Amino acid sequence: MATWPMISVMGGDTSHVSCTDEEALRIYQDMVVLRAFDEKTLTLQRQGRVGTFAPSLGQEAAEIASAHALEPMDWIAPSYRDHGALYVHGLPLDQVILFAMGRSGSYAAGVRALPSSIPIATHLLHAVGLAYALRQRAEPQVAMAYFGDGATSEGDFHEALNFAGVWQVPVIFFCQNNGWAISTAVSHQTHSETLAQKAVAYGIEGIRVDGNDALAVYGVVREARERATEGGGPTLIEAVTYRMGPHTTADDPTRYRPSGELEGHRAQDPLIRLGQYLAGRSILSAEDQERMAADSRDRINEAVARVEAMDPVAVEEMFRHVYQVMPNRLARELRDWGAN
Amino acid sequence: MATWPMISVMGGDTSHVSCTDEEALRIYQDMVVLRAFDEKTLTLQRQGRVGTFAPSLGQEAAEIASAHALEPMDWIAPSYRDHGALYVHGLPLDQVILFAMGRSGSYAAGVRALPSSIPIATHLLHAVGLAYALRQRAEPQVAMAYFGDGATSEGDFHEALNFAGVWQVPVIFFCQNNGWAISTAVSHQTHSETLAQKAVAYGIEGIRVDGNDALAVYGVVREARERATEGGGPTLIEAVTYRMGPHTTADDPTRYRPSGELEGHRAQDPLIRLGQYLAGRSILSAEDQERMAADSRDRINEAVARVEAMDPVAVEEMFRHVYQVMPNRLARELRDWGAN
Amino acid sequence: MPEKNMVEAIHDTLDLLMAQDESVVMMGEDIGVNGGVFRVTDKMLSKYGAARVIDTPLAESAIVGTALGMAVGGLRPICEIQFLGFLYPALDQLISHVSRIRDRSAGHLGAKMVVRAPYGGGIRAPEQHADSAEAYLTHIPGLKVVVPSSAADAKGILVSAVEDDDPVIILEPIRLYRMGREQVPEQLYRVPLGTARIVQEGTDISVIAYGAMVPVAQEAARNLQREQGVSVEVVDVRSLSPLDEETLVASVRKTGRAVIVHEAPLTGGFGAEIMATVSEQAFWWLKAPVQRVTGPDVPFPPYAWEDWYVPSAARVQRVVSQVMAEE
Amino acid sequence: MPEKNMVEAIHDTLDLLMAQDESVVMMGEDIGVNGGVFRVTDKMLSKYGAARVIDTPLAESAIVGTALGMAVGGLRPICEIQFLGFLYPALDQLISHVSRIRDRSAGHLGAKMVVRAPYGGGIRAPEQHADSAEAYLTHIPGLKVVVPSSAADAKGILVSAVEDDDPVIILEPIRLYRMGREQVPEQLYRVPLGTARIVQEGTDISVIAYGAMVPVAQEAARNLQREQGVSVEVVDVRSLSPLDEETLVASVRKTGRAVIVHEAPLTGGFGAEIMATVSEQAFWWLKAPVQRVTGPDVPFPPYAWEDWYVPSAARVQRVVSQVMAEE
Ligand SMILES: Cc1ncc(C[n+]2csc(CCOP(=O)(O)OP(=O)(O)O)c2C)c(N)n1
Ligand SMILES: Cc1ncc(C[n+]2csc(CCOP(=O)(O)OP(=O)(O)O)c2C)c(N)n1
Ligand SMILES: [Mg+2]
Ligand SMILES: [Mg+2]
Repeated sequence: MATWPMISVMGGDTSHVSCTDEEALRIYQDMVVLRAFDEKTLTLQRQGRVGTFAPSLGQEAAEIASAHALEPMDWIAPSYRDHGALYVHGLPLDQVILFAMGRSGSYAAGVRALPSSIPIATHLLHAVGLAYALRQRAEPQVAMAYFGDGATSEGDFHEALNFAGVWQVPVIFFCQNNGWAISTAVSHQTHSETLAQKAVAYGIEGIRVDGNDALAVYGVVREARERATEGGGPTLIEAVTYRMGPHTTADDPTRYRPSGELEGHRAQDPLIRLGQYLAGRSILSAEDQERMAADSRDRINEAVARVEAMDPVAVEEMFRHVYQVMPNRLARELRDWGAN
Repeated sequence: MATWPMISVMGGDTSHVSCTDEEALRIYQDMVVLRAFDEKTLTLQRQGRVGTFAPSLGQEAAEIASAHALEPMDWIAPSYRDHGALYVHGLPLDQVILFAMGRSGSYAAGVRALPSSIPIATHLLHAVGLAYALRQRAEPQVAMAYFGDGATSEGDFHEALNFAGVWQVPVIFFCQNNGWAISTAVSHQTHSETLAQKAVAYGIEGIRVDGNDALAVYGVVREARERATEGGGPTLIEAVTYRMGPHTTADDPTRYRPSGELEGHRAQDPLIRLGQYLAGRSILSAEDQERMAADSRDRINEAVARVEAMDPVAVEEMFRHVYQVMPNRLARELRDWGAN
Repeated sequence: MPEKNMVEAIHDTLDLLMAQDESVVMMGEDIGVNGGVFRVTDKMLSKYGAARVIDTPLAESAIVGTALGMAVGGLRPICEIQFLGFLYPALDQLISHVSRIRDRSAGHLGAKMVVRAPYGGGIRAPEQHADSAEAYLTHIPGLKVVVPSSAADAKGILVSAVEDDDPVIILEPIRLYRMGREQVPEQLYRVPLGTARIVQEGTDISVIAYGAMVPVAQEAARNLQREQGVSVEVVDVRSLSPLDEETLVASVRKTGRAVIVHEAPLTGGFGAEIMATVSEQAFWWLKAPVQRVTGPDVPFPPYAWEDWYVPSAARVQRVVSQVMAEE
Repeated sequence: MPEKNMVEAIHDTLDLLMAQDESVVMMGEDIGVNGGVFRVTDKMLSKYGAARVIDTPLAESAIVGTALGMAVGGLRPICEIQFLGFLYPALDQLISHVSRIRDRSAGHLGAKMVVRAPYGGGIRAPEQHADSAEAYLTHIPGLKVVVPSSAADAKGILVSAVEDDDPVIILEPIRLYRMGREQVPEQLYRVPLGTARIVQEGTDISVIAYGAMVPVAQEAARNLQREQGVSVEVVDVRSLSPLDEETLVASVRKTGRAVIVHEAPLTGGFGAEIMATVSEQAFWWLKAPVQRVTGPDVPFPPYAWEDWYVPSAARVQRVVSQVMAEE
């Protein structure tokens, strides 16, 4: 049986689609924004200013570089943890904060992204359907689904990859293997050695990539995208990364994370790695890094201020969008609620 | 990537667990019964004496030899087409006829078999759970699920194989790839070249066998059984066979089967192949064959006569077994129905 | 006007919809070369090609889930679930996504898709081929649930469903598929979703039914009129969600009595909602308690018991007589 | 007698059941080393080992489906579904198999298994973590559905459920998990499935509720008594299926008025069944139409709207007052 080698690029492999220095810098910048955003939101949560929230700490390369490899008219189907990708794809940070405040879906007009999916793996099917529609309407784009290692156990994962294989539609399954599904280690999730090899079951391409190597992630997603748009069919990408924070703000990883594991991963912090790489190429100075971090914090604080200054929610909004045209009974319920 | 060679034994491969001549003869005999049973039941259906029915025509080797490889205390989880395996495992033919008459489940006390499952692939999970219970209770047996090529597309197939892999329980997934899921060819069911390779996704053993070679089927199931009882974990077996009849009596295969396809498979008729093999070993004469066929027909006719002489169903039976103890409301409904 | 049975009416309507709008696609198990197990999509594959008449792999969650993606991507998928009893793996997609995507996206995205599924007893099919699962569906806000009881309605409902901006599931009563022919206009027309139909007017009691129970109610009504002089108003609910409360309540206010008929088990069946609605809104007009005639609280049985299970005209008559006798 | 909250009561009961019967096993996502996201199974893994406290892969259909196999094989599985809103992928197993295996095997096999799932609003959780899905479950013949509203009942119901020969799903109201402590006897005791509980007697009107709506009904009852002198009988349904019709109907016959409270959306909710049942059986005693106070017909909203969505004591009071005013 073939093995699934882990692709990494920062180490010097030049056989993959490469990322220009400008692109790499933009990726770095967005990774800084995501890190700052997650840190801010964790603070807000502790202060009771937002609700349960799933940070991407440690997964910034996978999250951000993958989204940079897409084109604006591509569709993405994100999970609850993918605000980084949504942000790169065009979703304003304000919207992400509103989502964390339980005020709104993670959606914005004009951005080709589905609302974040909370039920695990269900949205992979949507990406396959979107890809079918793209091909049927002769739009030369792809659809990409974001999900975790745990999601590979759900039936919908299987059905999505199988349909995609049969249909040969332009879809990319981007799996962030961050080692954990809440408290379940990936070794308890499946008996297969890698997640990438699951592609064999569907006769599609399976790729394993160092998910903390932003350039490698960028490269393999670009390649999958090219293959897809040229009719080469779907790709399953396993981006091997690590969740350095809690599953969500409601989670306490000290209950289950073996001691020392987190520390062992610190050296792989994707932000540090890309920063060093760019510094090595003399296109990122220490001052640049500080400025970017400060700028990010400012932008995020402004977004928080904007959102916190908004009017409180109105009860009517709970009823308005369930149907395109509100049925009589629901309209009566709304009248009754308003009277409450 | 590894390829999945098709194991066959009748051709002379001696590397697999072999079947004694006596066992082979018993397998042949039961294959004759199954063929006769299906032919009889198809006639009964045309006469309106039984309802919709799924014959195993062409799949007798896979169906019968696999069941012969099991032990009586093993569990089987069959689909609607597996009356052959049920029969070998101990289910009286009367019961199968009652099932086809819409009078009863395909179950008999003391036989370690679940009732035939109609919703595709759902019962694979039950086999995994049974295998878990066997191990937990230190019973040195296996559970085996029967299903078709189409079933591999359902989410429950995936979840069952994944749980089995993680748990390393003694379960065998016996897939009869008969080329078709009603009108859908297996090439439209999945983009993978074989079904056996789907085992890679779960890190479990995957075996591809000539499903029309009774000895090969027997051998690989015995081997999987040994592996399982010795703690070697689950096996997915793809038995490549061919459905020579209609999907069910409600189906018209001429609507979708390419012309000539059926004829091409006649030479592979598993009954003829095993008959010739046994004749070649001089343990089955032409008269034996005729006598077996005649005996089978007699036994089946007797079973039909017994069943048709039974009392008609009583309404009370529709209510009796929904709960162990009938709740008040249901008891009231039964009284009302009785009064009707 | 041509006479058609329900299968023909649905087939021809699908054909019209496919012909007039390129974005309409159909998908399901065995709908292509086989034309569907009930032949509703007969010859569509050769007419519209495999890209628009999609024979899917065997996976219901995927059928419904990918259809949602297609709908968001600008197509108008019409899914066929081979039998309603095999919809269950797709309930998650319906509950979690199809019905919620509009709300979740603050109205920006919609699931402009249709699911069709044959359902109910009547053809002595194997186990799990005759389930009535409507009550799982009518409790999903955002999803519309409709049930035609005639060939003509089947056409008008299908057209409305495909044109609707929200997801619609159409339950097609297997027993009525080929039960007889009736006049079905050639051109496209619409039965507005959310409207019930007074099948026959009456003054003494309202019998409220849908799907295959409508002809049963009609038969009971004929017998009751002839044998006991009871004037029955037969109401075809037709749109379970949204429910046409106004028509139902007006009927019961007029007659003062009601019996509800469906095939699904009693407890938690959609009859409970109808009963709750009319019991509340027609309370002061009611002369006797509303009653339900339904399947018993058991799984749909193997077919030897089918005739016991499915409500018959005789059962409806018996319960109507009881209700008429109460004072 | 020790004072416990509901989480503690369930935890300690599971511990007793695991200790006394080797065949009891527990399975679910994150129930092992993490002790479950609500800590209901805290420390069970180290006490009983990984073979009996099974941290499963992430797949609900598999959790319920393999549990059925285990049950047939002689174990007594207790499944935890992390949140009821994630049960949907397992509905097929519940509808098609768990509830039917006894019937399908003519009584030879049974699904002696329990499914537990936290449900409902109240903790400002993300989307789909607060669904009330009971109405999908109460329409499944063969499946029992119970909802505790106190720590003591949670214990007695769990014991009965694990000992029952039929499958039982226990919906555990998240909002009540840690809402306060009450006396819970140490030894094993049983609350018989199929029995409702009169929480407080009253003479003017019956308020029928379950789960987290029971304390809401109690609060409304207190306020109504104090502010308007209305004597409310509060009934905790507790066992949705089988339903204790006798207790419910007797209460409504006594008071002549009823309001039903649940969190799930109105249409097709279990309140419809309760309303249908009492409207039929207490018809001649009713002084006013029965009313329902429920969530609106919308998906459970993001938490900013949660307090609007979930019925409050104020809403119950308003509707009770309206019903009291009708004549
Ligand atoms: C169908 C379903 N079951 C359970 C949950 C609860 N849950 C939320 S996140 C999670 C773990 C997901 O792990 P993984 O797929 O690895 O993604 P990650 O959170 O690590 O990014 C679980 C069990 C859910 N959201 N949906
Ligand atoms: C969940 C589900 N969906 C659809 C069906 C209808 N159906 C019955 S058999 C069948 C094809 C099954 O094909 P396969 O798995 O290859 O088994 P075979 O019939 O060839 O033995 C279908 C679609 C079903 N029984 N269950
Ligand atoms: Mg993960
Ligand atoms: Mg097949």
